Amino acid sequence: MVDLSIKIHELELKNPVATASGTFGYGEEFTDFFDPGALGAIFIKGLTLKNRDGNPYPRMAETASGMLNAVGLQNKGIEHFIENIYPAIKNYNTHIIANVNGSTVEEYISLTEKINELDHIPAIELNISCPNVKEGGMAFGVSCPSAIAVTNAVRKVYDKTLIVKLSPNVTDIAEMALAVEGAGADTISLVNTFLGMAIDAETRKPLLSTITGGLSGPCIKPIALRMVWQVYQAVKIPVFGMGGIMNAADAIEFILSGSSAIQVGTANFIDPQISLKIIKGIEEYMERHGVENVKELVGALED
Amino acid sequence: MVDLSIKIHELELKNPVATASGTFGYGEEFTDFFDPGALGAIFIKGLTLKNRDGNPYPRMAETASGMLNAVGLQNKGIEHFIENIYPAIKNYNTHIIANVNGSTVEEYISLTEKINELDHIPAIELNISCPNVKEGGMAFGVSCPSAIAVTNAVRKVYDKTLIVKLSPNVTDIAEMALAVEGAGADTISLVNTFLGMAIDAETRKPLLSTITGGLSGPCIKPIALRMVWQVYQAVKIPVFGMGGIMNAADAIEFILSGSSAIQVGTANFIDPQISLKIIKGIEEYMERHGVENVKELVGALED
Amino acid sequence: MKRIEDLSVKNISWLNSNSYVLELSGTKAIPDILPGNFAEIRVDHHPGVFLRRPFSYLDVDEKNNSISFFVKVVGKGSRKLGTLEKGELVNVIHPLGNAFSIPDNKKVLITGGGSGIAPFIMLGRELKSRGNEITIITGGRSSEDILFSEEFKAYGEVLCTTEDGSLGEKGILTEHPIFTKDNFDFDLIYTCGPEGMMKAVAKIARDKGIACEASLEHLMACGFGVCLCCIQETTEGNKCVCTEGPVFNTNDLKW
Amino acid sequence: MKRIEDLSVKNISWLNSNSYVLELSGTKAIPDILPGNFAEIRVDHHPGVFLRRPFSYLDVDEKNNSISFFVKVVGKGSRKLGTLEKGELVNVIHPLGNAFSIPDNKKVLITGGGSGIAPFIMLGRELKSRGNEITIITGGRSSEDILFSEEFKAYGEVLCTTEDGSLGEKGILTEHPIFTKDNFDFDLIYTCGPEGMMKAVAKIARDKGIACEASLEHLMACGFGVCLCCIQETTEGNKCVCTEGPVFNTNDLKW
Ligand SMILES: Cc1cc2nc3c(=O)[nH]c(=O)nc-3n(C[C@H](O)[C@H](O)[C@H](O)COP(=O)(O)OP(=O)(O)OC[C@H]3O[C@@H](n4cnc5c(N)ncnc54)[C@H](O)[C@@H]3O)c2cc1C
Ligand SMILES: Cc1cc2nc3c(=O)[nH]c(=O)nc-3n(C[C@H](O)[C@H](O)[C@H](O)COP(=O)(O)OP(=O)(O)OC[C@H]3O[C@@H](n4cnc5c(N)ncnc54)[C@H](O)[C@@H]3O)c2cc1C
Ligand SMILES: Cc1cc2nc3c(=O)[nH]c(=O)nc-3n(C[C@H](O)[C@H](O)[C@H](O)COP(=O)(O)O)c2cc1C
Ligand SMILES: Cc1cc2nc3c(=O)[nH]c(=O)nc-3n(C[C@H](O)[C@H](O)[C@H](O)COP(=O)(O)O)c2cc1C
Ligand code: FES
Ligand code: FES
Repeated sequence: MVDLSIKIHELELKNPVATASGTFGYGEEFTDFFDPGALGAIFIKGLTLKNRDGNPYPRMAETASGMLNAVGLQNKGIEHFIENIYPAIKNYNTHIIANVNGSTVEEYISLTEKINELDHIPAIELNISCPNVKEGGMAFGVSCPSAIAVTNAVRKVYDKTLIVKLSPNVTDIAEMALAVEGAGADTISLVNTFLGMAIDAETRKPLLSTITGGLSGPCIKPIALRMVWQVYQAVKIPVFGMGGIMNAADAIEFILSGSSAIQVGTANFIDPQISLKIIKGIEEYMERHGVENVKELVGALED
Repeated sequence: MVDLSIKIHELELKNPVATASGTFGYGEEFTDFFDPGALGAIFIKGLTLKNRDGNPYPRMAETASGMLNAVGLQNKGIEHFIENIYPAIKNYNTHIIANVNGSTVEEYISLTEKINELDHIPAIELNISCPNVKEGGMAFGVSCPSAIAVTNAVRKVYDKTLIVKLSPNVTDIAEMALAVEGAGADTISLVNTFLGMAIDAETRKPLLSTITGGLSGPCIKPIALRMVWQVYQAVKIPVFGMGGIMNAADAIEFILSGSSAIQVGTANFIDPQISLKIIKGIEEYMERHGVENVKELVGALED
Repeated sequence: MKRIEDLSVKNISWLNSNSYVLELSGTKAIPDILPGNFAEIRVDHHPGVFLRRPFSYLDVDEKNNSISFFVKVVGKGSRKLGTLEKGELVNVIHPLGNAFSIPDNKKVLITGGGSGIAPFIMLGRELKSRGNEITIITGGRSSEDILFSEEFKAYGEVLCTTEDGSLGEKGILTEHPIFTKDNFDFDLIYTCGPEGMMKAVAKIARDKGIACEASLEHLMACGFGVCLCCIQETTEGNKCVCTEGPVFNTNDLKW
Repeated sequence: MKRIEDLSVKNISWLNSNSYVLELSGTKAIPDILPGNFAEIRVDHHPGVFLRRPFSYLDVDEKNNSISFFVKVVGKGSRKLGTLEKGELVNVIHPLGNAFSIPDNKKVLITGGGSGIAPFIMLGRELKSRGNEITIITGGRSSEDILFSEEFKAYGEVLCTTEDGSLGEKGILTEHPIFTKDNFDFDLIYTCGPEGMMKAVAKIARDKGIACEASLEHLMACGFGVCLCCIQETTEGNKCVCTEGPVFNTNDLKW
C-alpha cells in the first residue's frame, strides 16, 4: 500500500487532494455523490463578516477550456455560518478549512477571531486574491505591503495553520510569496482566478454584469503550474497548488512542481466525483512508478 | 460596401487584420495559401541584431486550448534579413512591420536605426515582452522604468510609427501602457505570451527545454481581452489587440473592447487561411449589423 | 436524491429543423422525477463545450428506465447532443431543482414558448390526474414551432399563437385573445420560455391577482447549488435557480 | 506547391490493436508527392487536440485521387482519427517537407521501427523502379508490430526483429546479425522510427562509412516553416524539420 498522507504545517492530511473554496459549497451538496470524508481537506466557500449578496446576474461565462465567474463572495456571513452550517459539517471525517475575506484589515481580523473559536476548523485560508469584489479582495493580494499588512495582522490573532491564498494577477509571484512567508504565513495556496473578460459580439455587451470576472479551469493550468514552481523554489513553507486540475495527471504535475497538496476547483462542477477519482489516480500512479510515499513526489521535477 | 480601413497613427491599414510576429514567418510561407497583400499588415518574425539560434529542442507543448513555445527569437540577424529576405517581401501590397528585439537598450537602438533605413517598413513593433530569452525581452516589459527607458531611447532614433508590444505578465497593464505612451509610443500592441509551464507526469520532466515558455491561443483570450479593454480606457493612442483570436467573432470582441486593429497569432498554425476568413467575417458582421465603417466598432462595448 | 450516471442514447427524433427529442435509457431504475425538475447533461467530444448543459425533462418512461428531453438547437452543446448515435453514453446528473406545484381540481393555464414547452408534458399529465381543468397555450415564430399539440390535447384545451400567423392567432403569446377575455378566471398560471414572454405573462397574472409559476433558464455552471452562478434576485434576496428553482412564484421575483 | 484542402475518409483499416491505415480521397487531382513527404492533418471535435498532427504518406493512389497514412495510436489525436466514419471530412495541409534521395542501381538498406515504417512503402517502390537492390529490416516489440511484410517483399529481401522473439530475430533492430556480417556493404541506409533506434543505425552507418538518411518525427506546431518549434541541431546550425527535413543525412546531425 502506498502512503498518500502528507503533513502541511500542523495539518495531517490523509491524502493531498482538497477541494477549492467556492467550488464545493460546504460539502453538503456533494454527499449524494460521495463521502467528503475521503478528501484530504475541504476549503469551504468564502466567508465574510456580514451577509453579502454578491454581484448581479449574469455571473458566469464559458470560455475556451475554462469559465469566468463574478460571484463576488455571496454568503450569509459568519454568524449564519456558525449557527446554521458549522454544526452540520463539523464532524466530517476530514479537515474543514475556512476561506476568510474582508474589505479591510479590521474585517479580516474580526472574522479570523470568530473562526478561531471553532474547534473543528484547524486552519484558515486568507483570501487576498478575490478578483470579484470592489473593496479588499485582490487589492490586498497584488501589492507586497498590503499583503504583508493583512497577513501580519491576522497572524497576531490566529495560531492555528494560516494559509495565504495568492492572486496570480501579479508580475512577480515569488516576491508575493516571500512577502507573506515573512509576514507569518504557514502555507501558501495558489492560484486564485485570473482577471478576465468576455463579450458577446452580437449584442456588443459584456457577458458578466461586472464586465470582468475570474478565469478558472484547464486554460489557466500552464500559468498556474509555472507560478507554483516559482513559489516552491522561493519559499520554505509548503505550497497548496491549484488551477485547472481536471484529473490525476494534472494533480501529479502540480505536486512535481512543488505542491505538497492540491485543490480541485472548477472540475467539481463538471464531475462532482472528480476529487475521489484523482485520489485513486494518484494512488495508481504511485504504485505504477514504485513511489511509496507521496512526499517523494513533492517538487520532484527533473531537469 | 462597408469600409474596413482604419488609420493607426500614420499607418493606413486596408483592414484591421494583421498577423502576429513569430506566427507568420516573413509571409512567404503563406503565399501558397493566399495573397498576403490582402492583410492589413504583417508583423514579421522577431529580429535581433545578430544571428540567434534560439533555445534547444523541444520548444513546444500543446496545452488545453493553446500551446507553449520557447522558440527564443531564432533568426539570422538583421544583416541577413536586409540582404536576403527584405528584397523578396518589400513589395507585398501591405505593410511590413518589423518586430524589434534587444538584450540591451543599445541593441534596441542599433537595430532600430538599421530598420529605419528600410523604406518599405513603415513601422516597428518594439518587443519588450518576449518571455523566452534570458536577457532583455520580457525583463524590459515588466517594469515601468525599464519600459520607459527603452521606449524613450528608440523613439529618439525612429520617427516612423512606433508600436510598443506589452507583456501580459504584469500586475497593472494600464500602468505599463501609460508609461510607454508617455515615453513616446505611437501605438500599443498586446498581449505577448503568458509565462507558463508544462510537465510530463510520467517522465517527471518539463516538456520544454527551457522549463517555462510562452502561452498563446484561445486559452488566454479572456485575460487578453480584459487587458486590451483596460489599456483602451487608460491611453489615448490606438491599440493593436491580440491573444487567442481564432475567428471573426473573436476579432470583433477585441475591436469592441478597444482594439483599433487586431493580430492573428497561433491560429495561423492551425488554419493558414484564417486571417483571410476573419477579414470576410468582419465584413459580413458589419453588413449584418449595418455598420458602415469599422471605426464605429472600436471600443463600442456597451455596458 | 440526486445521482450521477451514464445513460445510453436510445433515440433521437428531430421534430423540425432545429429541435429534437433526446431519449436516454439506463439499466437501473430511474430516480423519482417531478414536473419542473431538470438534468445536467455532459457534452463530450466538443472542443468548445466545457460545462454541462441543463435541460428539463420532457418525459419519463419508468417501464423502460428511460427519460427524454426536448432540445432546441441554440449553440454548440445543443447541436452536438443531436448528433449522438444510438448506444452512445451520456453522463447525466439528475434529478435537479424544485418542481411546479400541483393543485387539485382547479382551473389552470399553461403558457410555453420555444424550448419552454419541455416541462409541460409531465406537468399536464400530473395536473390532469389531479382533476384540474387545463388550458394550454404555446407560442412560436411559425407553425413549425408549435409542437406536442397532440400530446397537449389529451390534457385540455390547446391554443397557439405564431408570429407569422401560420397557425393559431397571429402575434406573440400574450397577444392571444384569451388574455383579454372577460372570463379569464384561472386559479394558477404556469409559464416557461423566453424571459420577455415570461415577464409579460407574470404581469398579466399579477394584474389579475392570479398566482403564477415560472421556470427560469438561467446560465448554470454546476446545476447543484455550489457555484452560485445561477442566482435570481427575489424578494428574499438572491436565490439559486438550480436548487431553489428553477420554478419560482413570479410574485417573489423582482420582475 | 503545398495546399490546404478537405479530403474525405475513404477507409480506415485496423492492422493490429494499435495501428491503422487511414485512406483519404478528394475530388481534385492529388498533388505530386515524394517518398518522405508528410501531411499536417487537422483533428476536429476532440477537446484535447489543439494543433494539427503530422503524418508521413504511406501511399498515394493517383487513379483514385486518394492518399493513405499509417497511424500508430499514441495519444488523443491518433486515437480520434481512427474513429472517423467513411465520408467524414478531414482538413489536410500537404505535401510538406523534403524527400529521401533516390540513387540508381545501388545497394540500399531500409530500417524501420514502429510507425517509422510508414514512408518506406513509397520509398521502396521508387528505389526499385530505379534499379536499386533493396534490403528491408523492420523491428517491433512482437510479431503483431511487424507490418507490411508482403508489400516489402515485392521490393527485395525482408528481415525483421522482435523484442520478444515471436518473429524474426529476437532483440532490438540493430541487434540483427545483418549489421555484423562481413558483407555489410550497402551504399545507403534509410532509417525512421524511435530516436534511439535511428541513432543506433546512424552510428553503425558512420562507423562503416555508409551514407545514412533519417526521417525525424519532431514535435510540430505548424508544419510549414513558420513557428520554428520543430528545429533539429545540425552541423550548419538549427534546421527546421518540417521544411528542411524531415529527412536528414545523419552525418549532418549532431548525433
Ligand atoms: C433549468 C433549465 C432548464 C432548461 N431546459 C431546457 C429544455 O428543456 N430544452 C432546451 O432546449 N433548453 C433548455 N434550457 C436551456 C439550455 O440549457 C440551453 O439552451 C443550452 O445550455 C445551450 O447550450 P449550447 O451549448 O447549445 O449553447 P451555447 O453555444 O453555449 O450558447 C448559446 C446560447 O445559449 C445560452 N446558454 C449557454 N449555456 C447555457 C446554460 N448552461 N444554461 C442556460 N442557457 C445557456 C447562451 O447564453 C447563449 O445565448 C434549460 C436551461 C435551464 C437553466
Ligand atoms: C514528419 C513526421 C511524420 C510522422 N509520420 C508518422 C506516421 O506516418 N505515422 C505515425 O503514426 N506517426 C507519425 N508521426 C508521429 C505523429 O505525428 C505523432 O504520433 C502524433 O502527432 C501524436 O499525436 P497524438 O495526439 O496521438 O498524441 P498526443 O496525445 O499529443 O501525445 C502522445 C505522444 O505523441 C507525441 N506527439 C504529440 N504531438 C506530436 C507532433 N505534432 N509531432 C510529433 N509527435 C507528437 C508526444 O510527444 C507524446 O509523446 C510523424 C511525425 C512527424 C513529425
Ligand atoms: C464559481 C467560483 C467561485 C469561487 N469562489 C472562491 C472563494 O469564495 N474564495 C476563494 O478563495 N476562491 C474562490 N474561487 C477560486 C477557486 O478556489 C480556485 O482558486 C480557482 O477556481 C482556480 O482553480 P480551478 O481552475 O481548479 O478552478 C472560486 C472559483 C470559482 C470558479
Ligand atoms: C511560436 C511563436 C513565436 C512567437 N514569436 C514572437 C516574436 O518573435 N516576437 C513577438 O513579439 N511575439 C512573438 N510571439 C507572440 C505572438 O506574436 C502573440 O503575441 C501571441 O502568440 C498571442 O497571440 P495568439 O494567442 O493569437 O497567438 C510568438 C508566438 C508564438 C506562438
Ligand atoms: S448553477 Fe451552480 S449554484 Fe446554481
Ligand atoms: S513545425 Fe512550425 S516551423 Fe516546423
